[in-house]
Amino acid sequence: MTAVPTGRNEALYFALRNGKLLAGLVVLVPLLVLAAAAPLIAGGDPNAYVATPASPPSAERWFGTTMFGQDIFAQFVYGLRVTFVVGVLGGGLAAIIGMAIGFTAGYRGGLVDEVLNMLTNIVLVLPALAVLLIVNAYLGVRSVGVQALFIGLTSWPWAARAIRAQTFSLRSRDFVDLAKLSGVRTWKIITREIAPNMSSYLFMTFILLFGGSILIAASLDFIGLGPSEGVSLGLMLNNAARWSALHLGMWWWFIPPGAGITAIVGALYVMNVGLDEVFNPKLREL
Amino acid sequence: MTLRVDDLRVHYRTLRGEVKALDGVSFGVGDGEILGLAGESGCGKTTLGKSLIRMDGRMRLAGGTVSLDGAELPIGDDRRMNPFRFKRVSLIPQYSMSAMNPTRRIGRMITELLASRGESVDTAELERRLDLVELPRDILGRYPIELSGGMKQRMVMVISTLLDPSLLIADEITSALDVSTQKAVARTLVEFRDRGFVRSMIFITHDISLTYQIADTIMVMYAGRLAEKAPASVIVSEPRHPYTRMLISSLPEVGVRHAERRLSGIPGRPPALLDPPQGCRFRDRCPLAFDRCAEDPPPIEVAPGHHVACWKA
Amino acid sequence: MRRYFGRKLLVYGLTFLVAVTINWMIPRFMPGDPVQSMLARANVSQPAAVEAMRAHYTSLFGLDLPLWEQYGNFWAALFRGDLGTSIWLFPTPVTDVIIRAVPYTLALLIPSILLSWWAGNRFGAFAARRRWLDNTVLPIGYVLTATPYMWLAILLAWGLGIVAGIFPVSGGYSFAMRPNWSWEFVGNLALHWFLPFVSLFLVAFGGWAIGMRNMIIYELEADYSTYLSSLGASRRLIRRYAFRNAVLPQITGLALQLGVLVAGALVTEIVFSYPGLGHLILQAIQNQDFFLLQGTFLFIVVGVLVANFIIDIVYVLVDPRTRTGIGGEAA
Amino acid sequence: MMLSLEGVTKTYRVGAFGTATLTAVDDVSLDLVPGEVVSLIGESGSGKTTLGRTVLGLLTPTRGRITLDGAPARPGKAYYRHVQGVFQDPFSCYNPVFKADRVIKMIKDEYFPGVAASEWEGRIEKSLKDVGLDPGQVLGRYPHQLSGGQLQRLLIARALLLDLRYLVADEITSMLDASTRIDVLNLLADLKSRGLGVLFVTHDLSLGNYISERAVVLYRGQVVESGPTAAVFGNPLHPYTIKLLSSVPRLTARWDGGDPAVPAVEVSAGPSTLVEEEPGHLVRRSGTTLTRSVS
Repeated sequence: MTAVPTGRNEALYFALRNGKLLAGLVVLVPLLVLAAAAPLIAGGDPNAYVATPASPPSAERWFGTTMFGQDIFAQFVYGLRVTFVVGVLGGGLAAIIGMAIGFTAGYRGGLVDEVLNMLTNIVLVLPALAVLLIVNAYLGVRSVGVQALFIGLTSWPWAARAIRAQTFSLRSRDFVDLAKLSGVRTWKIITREIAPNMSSYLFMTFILLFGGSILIAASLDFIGLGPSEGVSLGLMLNNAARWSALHLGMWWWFIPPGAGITAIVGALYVMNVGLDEVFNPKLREL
Repeated sequence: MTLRVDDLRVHYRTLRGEVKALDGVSFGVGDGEILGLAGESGCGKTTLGKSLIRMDGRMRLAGGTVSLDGAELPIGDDRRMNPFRFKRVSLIPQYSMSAMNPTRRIGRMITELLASRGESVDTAELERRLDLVELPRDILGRYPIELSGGMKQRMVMVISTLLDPSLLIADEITSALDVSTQKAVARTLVEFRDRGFVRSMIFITHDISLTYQIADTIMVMYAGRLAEKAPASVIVSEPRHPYTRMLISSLPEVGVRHAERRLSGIPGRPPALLDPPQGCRFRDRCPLAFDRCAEDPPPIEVAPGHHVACWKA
Repeated sequence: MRRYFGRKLLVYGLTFLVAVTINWMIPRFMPGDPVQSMLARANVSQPAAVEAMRAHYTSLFGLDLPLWEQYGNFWAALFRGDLGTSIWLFPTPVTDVIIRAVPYTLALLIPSILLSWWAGNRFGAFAARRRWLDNTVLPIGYVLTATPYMWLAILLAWGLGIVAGIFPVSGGYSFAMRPNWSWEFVGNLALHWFLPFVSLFLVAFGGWAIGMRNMIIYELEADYSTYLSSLGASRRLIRRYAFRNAVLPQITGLALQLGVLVAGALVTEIVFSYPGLGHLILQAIQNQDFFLLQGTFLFIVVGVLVANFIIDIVYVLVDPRTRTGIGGEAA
Repeated sequence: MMLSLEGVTKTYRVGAFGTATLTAVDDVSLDLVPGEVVSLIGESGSGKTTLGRTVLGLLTPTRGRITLDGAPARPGKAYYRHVQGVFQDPFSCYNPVFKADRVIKMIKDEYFPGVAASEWEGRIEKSLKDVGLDPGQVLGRYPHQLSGGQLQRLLIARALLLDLRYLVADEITSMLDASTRIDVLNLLADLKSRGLGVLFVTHDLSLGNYISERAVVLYRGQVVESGPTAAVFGNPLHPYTIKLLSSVPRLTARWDGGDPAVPAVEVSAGPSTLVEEEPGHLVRRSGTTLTRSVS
């Protein structure tokens, strides 16, 4: 039996030995590197017409070309970039809103809770994609940032609900009372006493929101309501479908973008389970 | 002798190694006897109770034998143990408040539970027992959420003893109760024994005063081992083990005032059981400790029925 | 219980109000004169259609009317069932267009949701605590839930449709056929229905299986399970109880997932050119048919709300705790 | 400096839309003076914990008032400088993700930001010594590495860093083992002799009896009996107190020696008042009869 460190190192110790977490990272990190290095790998404009149209993957064009002669690999790596950005911004914004509402409702309780809970429930039952369809169709979305903004504004409710429930149970713990007896102010109690206790939970919430944002963005792009500029994995699928890649048998056009999304989101989900095991001693396998 | 436990060793698997929660415990429980199992947190009393009916996934039988009514209890083998459970050994758990399936009517749950053990419900007997613990008969048509805490507690007591087991294990069942309810529950247990619903009983609690009220014999455990076992009145009036003595003298009885008589506790903490020290485990905290305590003191019968594991006893 | 449903209905009512208000308000955020910019964006060739649009928008935005009156008019039109006239299929009313498409969407959604929920729960419960199954099912489940609906749809269409040639990949029925009640037509419908259904089913299935697996492990560790095991109850009985209790949060989960499932159905329909609401949305966007888009939006919202309410009712029927606890009849 | 409660009442709204009310604490008046332990005794549902939390300002009384030295008590640094609390579950009082001594650091940050580190260390050392803790054993450790008794002492040490006058001790020994809880009780008694006033909230009559000068018995939110501890325990007059005392398991007598004839505890729906039966010994009697039936 090897020695198990105590305290905070414990989490790291188990993280490094958690197969699910590591497997998720093994998939995610290379994609992240690829996305970060997109300009270096794929040159300037992913939409440039650079080669023979509709050619299958080759040593030169790894993922082949579109029927207009755009390099699919270049589109893919630039698309990954957009996907990560949408995930971080959309998921991040949703997490921030979810935390603000969840912490406030859970900690304050009473009427504040009632009102916020009502708001949460309303946004929760509103089908997010349908709302985004209307908003995007009318207002037009030019940039990834705006798309992420709208996604963030519609996808926070379940996070708020979950954080509220957690806060609610932590709020009645004695250490919160003790902080009050020490004269600590409310916001400081929330940020310094309650939030650290659920930091792993918050992180996992963010991961799920991150994955969710990517999926919603992909759907919007696919429908044709994505950012009008640039390239994204969803937009690649949209183009492939619109220009009948399916019927033309150009499988190299529609497989990479979908596989990219699945890999990112799947890796995030599996990491989430792994993290759960790392932070929750009950789930650790013996 | 209903129950015979010999040199029982049960370990907990943890990430840091095996915790020797029970490290060689031997004792017996006679016909019709209520054995009070007392000790402080971590002494192994709950582990002992669990071992006798169902070990959880982290527990491992490291040695020793248990026999009930002359037959060996296969406590280390979950599957082979199953036929004995409920019929021969039964349990009233600590968690009576949540022991019943929340989405089944109680009567139906009992029927299904018994059916899965190849038994059928003797409705007349069940109702008699409900009457005895003062539960309304229509409780069988209710869901657990409709019961008060005290009612759930009594209902679980009735369910657990429905098949008249030879041995009942009651694990800290009164610790969450108010004193008046606690008294009623404890008395009901005695009544169950008197009426033959259970033959003998192990009553596990951290409260020696409460054990003394209903137990025939009290066994005090310390750090995974037996410290002292004797008839209840003997434990209370003439304890021989220094731990028992110090424990009892640290209890403020009604009538004892700080201003008049300052009681004192036992300094120190029990040893960690991951790697327990050699010899007597109470040695570090014991005012009487001497060289010999570096050797394990075996439990010795100092008087009929009075076992003490101490060189000075 | 009355209070429980009262609250739910209040939330749903407010949600509907919010949805209608969004529908009314969003066009106002368009830069410039909404009527002009709307007309400018709509690439409509028929002059009649342009006139219809102008008339509708003018009444909608009623530039000279005070805001609250415009808002009132909007609601009044809604209650008359008037969602405007479709530009794409001019001069069919939007309501008619939608009603024609709804059966297709429901035919995809209802079976795929119910079957994936049922099968996913069964399978998740079966896999839990069986080591090798758990280790294979879980990763597959995660990959499935992470798959974008449209991508799985494309893959299925390509593999089973284009390459293998077993299933048609476009439309609700063959172009050569006219809708009638012959076996041949129904068979043709089913053939076209199958792939989009399977695609929806699979993605949702993964999610339910994982959810159930986690829930049932939790239930198997609950006190009542431990108590039953201590009394030697059969594994079957314990699993049955655990399953039943684990299903309850899955019902709530179904309500939470409705929006995602509907979104999945929309994009899947687009892939297969399946003539449901998703297809309408695509057409509406491509033809700048804003009335149709708004009408579809309202329909989806109402559908989701109704489904939520049905789930609420089912939940109360299934979980005795809601009946006793909320009814305040506890002894 | 006196801490006094006048007619403190706490009601909760329950049921649909708060139509029903639940009175957790009903018109309790009580004075705490320095150098005295008052035990507040009751079973679950008696309102003892609600009352304790109200005194600490963690709950606002629905009616009545709490004053410290004549000034109304308001939750805030000024009040908490003199009035502090220790709770039942020592493990719940510590934020599990931080080290245990954070409770002390919080006091420094909020009350003594200007005190030099070296001087502060000296104060910590002194206060730990006062509660019988070895600084080396508790500082820099995580809560789960300490015992329940150590954690409770550390909380008391934390309170002693302030200009502490009153301590609300809410069931502080009920999660501790018998062999260590008596030391925590003795510690309270020692602090009392140094002029601290303690409100000792407990369900355990023997503990209340052991350390307190005065005892207050609560039943369903109302004071049913109060007075000098010796009087309340030696000559209980209210049927509820009598029943409670007879239910306590003792090591000197077994229950089966037979119960004293315990009169049923009447759930007084009608008006009742506290009547002074002996000097300082108050007993709740229903308004109509003033008979001294039980003795």
